[in-house]
Amino acid sequence: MHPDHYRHTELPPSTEYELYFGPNHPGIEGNYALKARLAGDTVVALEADGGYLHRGFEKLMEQRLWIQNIALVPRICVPDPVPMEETYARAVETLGGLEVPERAQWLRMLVLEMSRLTAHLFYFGGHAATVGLYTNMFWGVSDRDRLLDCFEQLTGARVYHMYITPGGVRRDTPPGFLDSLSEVLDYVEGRLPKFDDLFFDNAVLVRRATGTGTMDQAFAIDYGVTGPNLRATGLAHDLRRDYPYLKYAEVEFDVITETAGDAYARTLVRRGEVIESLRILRQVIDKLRSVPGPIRCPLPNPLAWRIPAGDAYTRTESSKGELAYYIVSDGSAKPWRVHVRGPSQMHAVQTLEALCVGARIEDVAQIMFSLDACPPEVDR
Amino acid sequence: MSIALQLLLMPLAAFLVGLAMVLMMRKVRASVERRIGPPWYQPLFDIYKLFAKDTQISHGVMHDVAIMMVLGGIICVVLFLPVPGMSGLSAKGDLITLLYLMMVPSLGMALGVGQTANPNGSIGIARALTAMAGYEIPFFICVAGAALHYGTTDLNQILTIQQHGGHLEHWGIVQMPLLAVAALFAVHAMLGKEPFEIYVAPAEIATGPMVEMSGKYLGTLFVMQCFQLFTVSVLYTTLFLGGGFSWFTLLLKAFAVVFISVLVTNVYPRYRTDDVLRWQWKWPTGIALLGLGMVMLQIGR
Amino acid sequence: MPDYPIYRDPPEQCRTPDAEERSLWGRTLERIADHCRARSLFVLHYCTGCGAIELPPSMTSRFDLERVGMQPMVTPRQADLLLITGYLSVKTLKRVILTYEQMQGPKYVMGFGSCTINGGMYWNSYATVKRLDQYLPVDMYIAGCMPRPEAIQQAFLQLMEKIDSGRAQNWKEYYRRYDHYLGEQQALFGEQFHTPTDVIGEARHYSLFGPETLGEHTAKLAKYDLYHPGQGAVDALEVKR
Amino acid sequence: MSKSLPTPLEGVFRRVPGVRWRQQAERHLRVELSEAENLPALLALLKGEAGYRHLSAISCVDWPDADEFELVYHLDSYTTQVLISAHIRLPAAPGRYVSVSGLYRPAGFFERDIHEMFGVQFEGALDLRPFILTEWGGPPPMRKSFDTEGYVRDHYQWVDYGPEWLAELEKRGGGIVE
Repeated sequence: MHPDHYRHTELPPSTEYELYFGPNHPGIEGNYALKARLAGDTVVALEADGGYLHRGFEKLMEQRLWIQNIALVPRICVPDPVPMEETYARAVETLGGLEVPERAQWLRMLVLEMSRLTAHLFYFGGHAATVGLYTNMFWGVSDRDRLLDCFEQLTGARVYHMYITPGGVRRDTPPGFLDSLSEVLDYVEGRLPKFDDLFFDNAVLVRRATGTGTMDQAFAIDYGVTGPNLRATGLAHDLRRDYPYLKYAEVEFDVITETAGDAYARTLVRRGEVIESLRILRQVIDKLRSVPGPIRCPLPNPLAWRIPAGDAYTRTESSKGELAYYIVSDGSAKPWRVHVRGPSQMHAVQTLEALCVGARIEDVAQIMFSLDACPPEVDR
Repeated sequence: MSIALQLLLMPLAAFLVGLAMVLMMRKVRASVERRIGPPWYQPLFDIYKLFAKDTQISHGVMHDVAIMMVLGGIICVVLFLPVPGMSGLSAKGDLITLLYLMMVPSLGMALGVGQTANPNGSIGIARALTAMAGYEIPFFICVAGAALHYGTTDLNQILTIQQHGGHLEHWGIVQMPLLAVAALFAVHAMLGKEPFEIYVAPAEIATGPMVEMSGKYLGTLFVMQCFQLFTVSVLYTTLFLGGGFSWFTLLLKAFAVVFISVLVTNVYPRYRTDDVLRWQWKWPTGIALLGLGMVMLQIGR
Repeated sequence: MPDYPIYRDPPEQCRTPDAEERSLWGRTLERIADHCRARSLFVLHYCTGCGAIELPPSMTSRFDLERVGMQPMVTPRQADLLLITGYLSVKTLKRVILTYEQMQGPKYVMGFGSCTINGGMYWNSYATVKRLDQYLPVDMYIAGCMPRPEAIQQAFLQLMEKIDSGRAQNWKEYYRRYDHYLGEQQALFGEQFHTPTDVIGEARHYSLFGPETLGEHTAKLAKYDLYHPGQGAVDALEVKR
Repeated sequence: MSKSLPTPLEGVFRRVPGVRWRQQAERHLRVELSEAENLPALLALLKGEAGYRHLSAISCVDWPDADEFELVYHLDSYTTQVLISAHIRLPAAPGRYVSVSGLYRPAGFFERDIHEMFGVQFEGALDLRPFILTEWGGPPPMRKSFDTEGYVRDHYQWVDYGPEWLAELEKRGGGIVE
C-alpha cells in the first residue's frame, strides 16, 4: 500500500523543528506527552501535555463514601500507592478524631517503607532503561517483585493493597511474615553492591548522568521541587524527620543529601534512601515483634459513617516527594472536596520544561526519569 | 563447486549462521538479565511473521528501492567474503571493494528513511552516519595496517598467509595485536551495540531508522542484521584470527567475536553522539595508529 | 487532481477470497504464518493506564515473556499487539485509535482490567471511556483490577492459541465495519473527527472491503478530502486551544 | 489558640488587616483573611520576612450555597517549619482573582489547574491554557453543579448495575445511605 495521495504539509523554512515525545514513546514515563522544539540536537523549548491519565479522581471521591474512597486513592500513583492511602487515611482520622493504635502505626510505617523500596527499585530500572542499560531494568524489576510478594503475603494484593484504612490497617501480619520479610530485606541489601557495579559506578552512566538536568537549590525551592530531587540539591528536608507522622520520630534514619543537583545526584540520593529504608524497616520489624495491641480503632457502620465538618491538610513523604491531601468535610457521608497535591505536579510540568531547555534530545527522557515524575499524579 | 551454486549457497549459509548469532545474542542477553530467553526458532519465526504481514505500508518508491539496496548491499558483501570451501567472488574483488560495499547498506538506509519523513528516523540516520564517521576511521586504519602487513589486499591470500604452517604465530592477532584490539572496538561500534547504540536508542528517538519500518521492511532489516553479524565477525576472523580451515573453526572464531561484543553490550548504557566520536577517535584510533606504526617498522626492517 | 474512485461501492474483484478458493500452497503458507504470528507477538510499548505497572514484571526476569516470543516494540508500525492497559481517558482514546490505525495487520487488541470492559471503578467518571469494544475491535479481555502477571500470561497464551488456529480475525472487522466504528468515534469526539489514516483506501487495496465499510458516517469524511492536498486532515488531531 | 507563635509570624499577621489565625493541628496554622485582596500582601510578607519559600498547594473549594469559591494557600517554610493554610473566599459570580505566580512559581500549575477545573480566572497568571482537559467541551467539571453521572449517561454507553441482591438489601433498609 502506497499512501501516495497523503497530504504533504508545507511549512516555512526554519532551522528549528518540533518533535513529539509521547504519549506513545518509550522515553516517557507512563502516559504523558512532551512537545519539544529543537534546533539541531538541542531543545529550545519544551511543553508538557498531560491529562492522558485523567480520571477525575477528585470528582469521583466526592461521589463516594468515606470508606469507599480507600479503593480509589492508591490508584492515583501507580508505582508508589501506599503513601496515597496513608495520607488520605490520616486526613480522615484528623477530621474524625480517630486514634490509631500503636501497632497499626508501626504496620503502616512498614508498608510505607516497603512501598518506597519498590518505587526506588523501579526507578533504578527506569532511569537505566532511558540511557540504554536494560539489564538494570530487568534486575530492578525482578528484585522489586520479591517485595511485591511480601506485600501479597501481608495484604493479599501485589500493587493496589488498600491496606491502610482510616483508623488503622486492614489485617495483622500473617505468621512468619516478619521473618520472610527480613530475608527479602537481606537479599535486597545483598543486591546493592551488584547494582553499584552495574549502574551507579558504571563509567558510561556517570558520564551521561553527571551534569544532566542540573538545578541549584534556589531553583529547586523556586519551582516547588520536593523529595529526593530537592535533597539532591543539598537541602536536607524530609517530612518524615521535619514533620514526623506515625512513629517516624522514634526510628533512626539519616536524611540523604547530595549537592550536585544533577541526574546522577538524584540517583545517588535514591540509592541512599534505599539503604535508609532498609534501616527503618529493620527497626520497624523489631518493634512489631514486641508491640502488641489492636490494629484498628472501632469504626461506626462504614455505610453510614459521617465525618464532622472541617478541613485537614496532611502531608507524607512519598518516594517522589511531598504528597498532600486537602480534604474538606461538610459533615455528610461523603467528602465535600478532596484535593490531591502530588509531588510530580511540580516535577513533571514546570520543572521539567525548564530543565530541558538547553538539554540535548538524548537527555530529555533521562531528565524526566531522573525527576521520577509520575504522570498519574499530575493528571489525577 | 560451480560459481553459480556458490552464489546461492554463500548467502544461505551466511543467513543461517547469522540467525544462530542473533539467537546467541538474545540468549546471552537473557542470561545476563537473569531469565531464560527465547526458544531456538525465535529469530526465524520473527522474520517469517514480518514477511507474512497482511498489510504493509510503504512510504514511496525510494523506501522500496532503499530497502532492496540494504539487502542487496549486504548480500554482495557476503559474496566477496571467502569461507571454507567457497570463495565466491573474492578473487574478483579485494578488501577495498569489500569495505566500500559494507557502506552500501547504511547509505541505503539513509535514503529509505529520508522518504518515510519521520523526524525520529532522520535523527537516527544522522546519528548513524555520524557514528559511522566515528568507527570507520579506526577500522580503515586497522584494515590498511593489515593489508600492509600481509602485503596484499586479496582476502584469499591473507588467509593463506595466516594459515601457513597451521600455527598461531602467523595469525594477525599475534603479529599485530594493537590493530586487532582497535579493530575489535570498531567492530563493536559497527554492530551498533551499547555503548555505541545511539542511532537506535529506543528511549530517545524510538528506534530511529526503524521507526516507520513495518512488515517486510522490518523483516528485511532483521535479515540484514543476520548478514551483518556474519560479515563483520567473519571479516574480523579473516583479518586477524586466521580464518578457518573448516566451517567448524571459522564459526568458532566468528561466534567468539560476536560473543565478546554481546557480553560488553549488556552492561553499558549508551554514549551520547559526541562521546561516541570522542571515544572512537581517541582510543581505537590511537591504538590503531600505534599498531600501524609498528607494522610499518616491521616492514621497514 | 487524480480521479480516484473515492466513495463508491467496492468493485467486484476486491472480494476477499474464501479459504476454499485458496490453493493448497497458499493455505499451507498461511497456516505456517499463523503459527509464526502466534509465537512472535511484538507488543506495542504504550502504557495507556495503570495496568502497565504489571507488564514489567511479566516481561522481565521473573515471568519472562520472551520465552513465548513476545517482545516490546516501540512504534506502532513494528507492533502486532496493542495492549490497552486499563482505563482510557477520552484524550488517550484518540491517540489509541491513531496508533491502532498505524499498526499493520494482522493486529490484535487486548483490554486489560475491568475498566476496559465496563468502566470498572471509574464507571461514573466523566473523563474515561466505558467500553473499549465500541471504538476498536478487541480480541481478548483480562478481568481484574489490576490483573496479576499470571492472568496476563494466561491471556497471552489464550490469544496465541486463538491466533494459531486462525480465529483472531477481529482486525478485519475494523475495515469491514469501518462505518460503525467511525460512527462511535464521532459520537464521542464530535462530528468533525477523522484520522489521517486512509482506512477506506486500505480496505480497498487489501480486499478487506465489507458491506459496512462505507455508510452515513464515512460520507461525512468526503468534505475533508483526505485524498488531496488541501485542508484540514490533521487539524482534528491538533489540540483544541 | 496557640501558646507559642514563631516571632516572625506574629509581626506578619499584625501588619496585614483582617487576619484571623488559629492552630489547626500541631505545627499547622489556619489563617483566614476577611478581605481576599489582602492575600498577596500576606504571602509577600510571609515569603520575605518569615522564610515561607515553599508553596505546597493551592486548593479550591466550591461552596454553591454561599455562591463562593474558597481558595486555600498552603505554605511551608524550611526554617520555622510551621505549615500555614491561608483561606480566602471569592464570590462565584465573576470568579476572578489575582495570580500569585510572580511570588511563587508553583502557583502557575495550581492556578492553571483551578482555572481548568473550576473556571476561576487568575489575572496575570503564567499560563491558563488547558492542560489536562484539552479535549473537553463541557463545563468546568469540579464545580458542584456539574453532574458527572448524568454526563456519563448522556455520553457513554453504560448500563446501570442493579443486581437483585442489592435491591433486596435496600428493601431491608440497607445499602448506601445518602
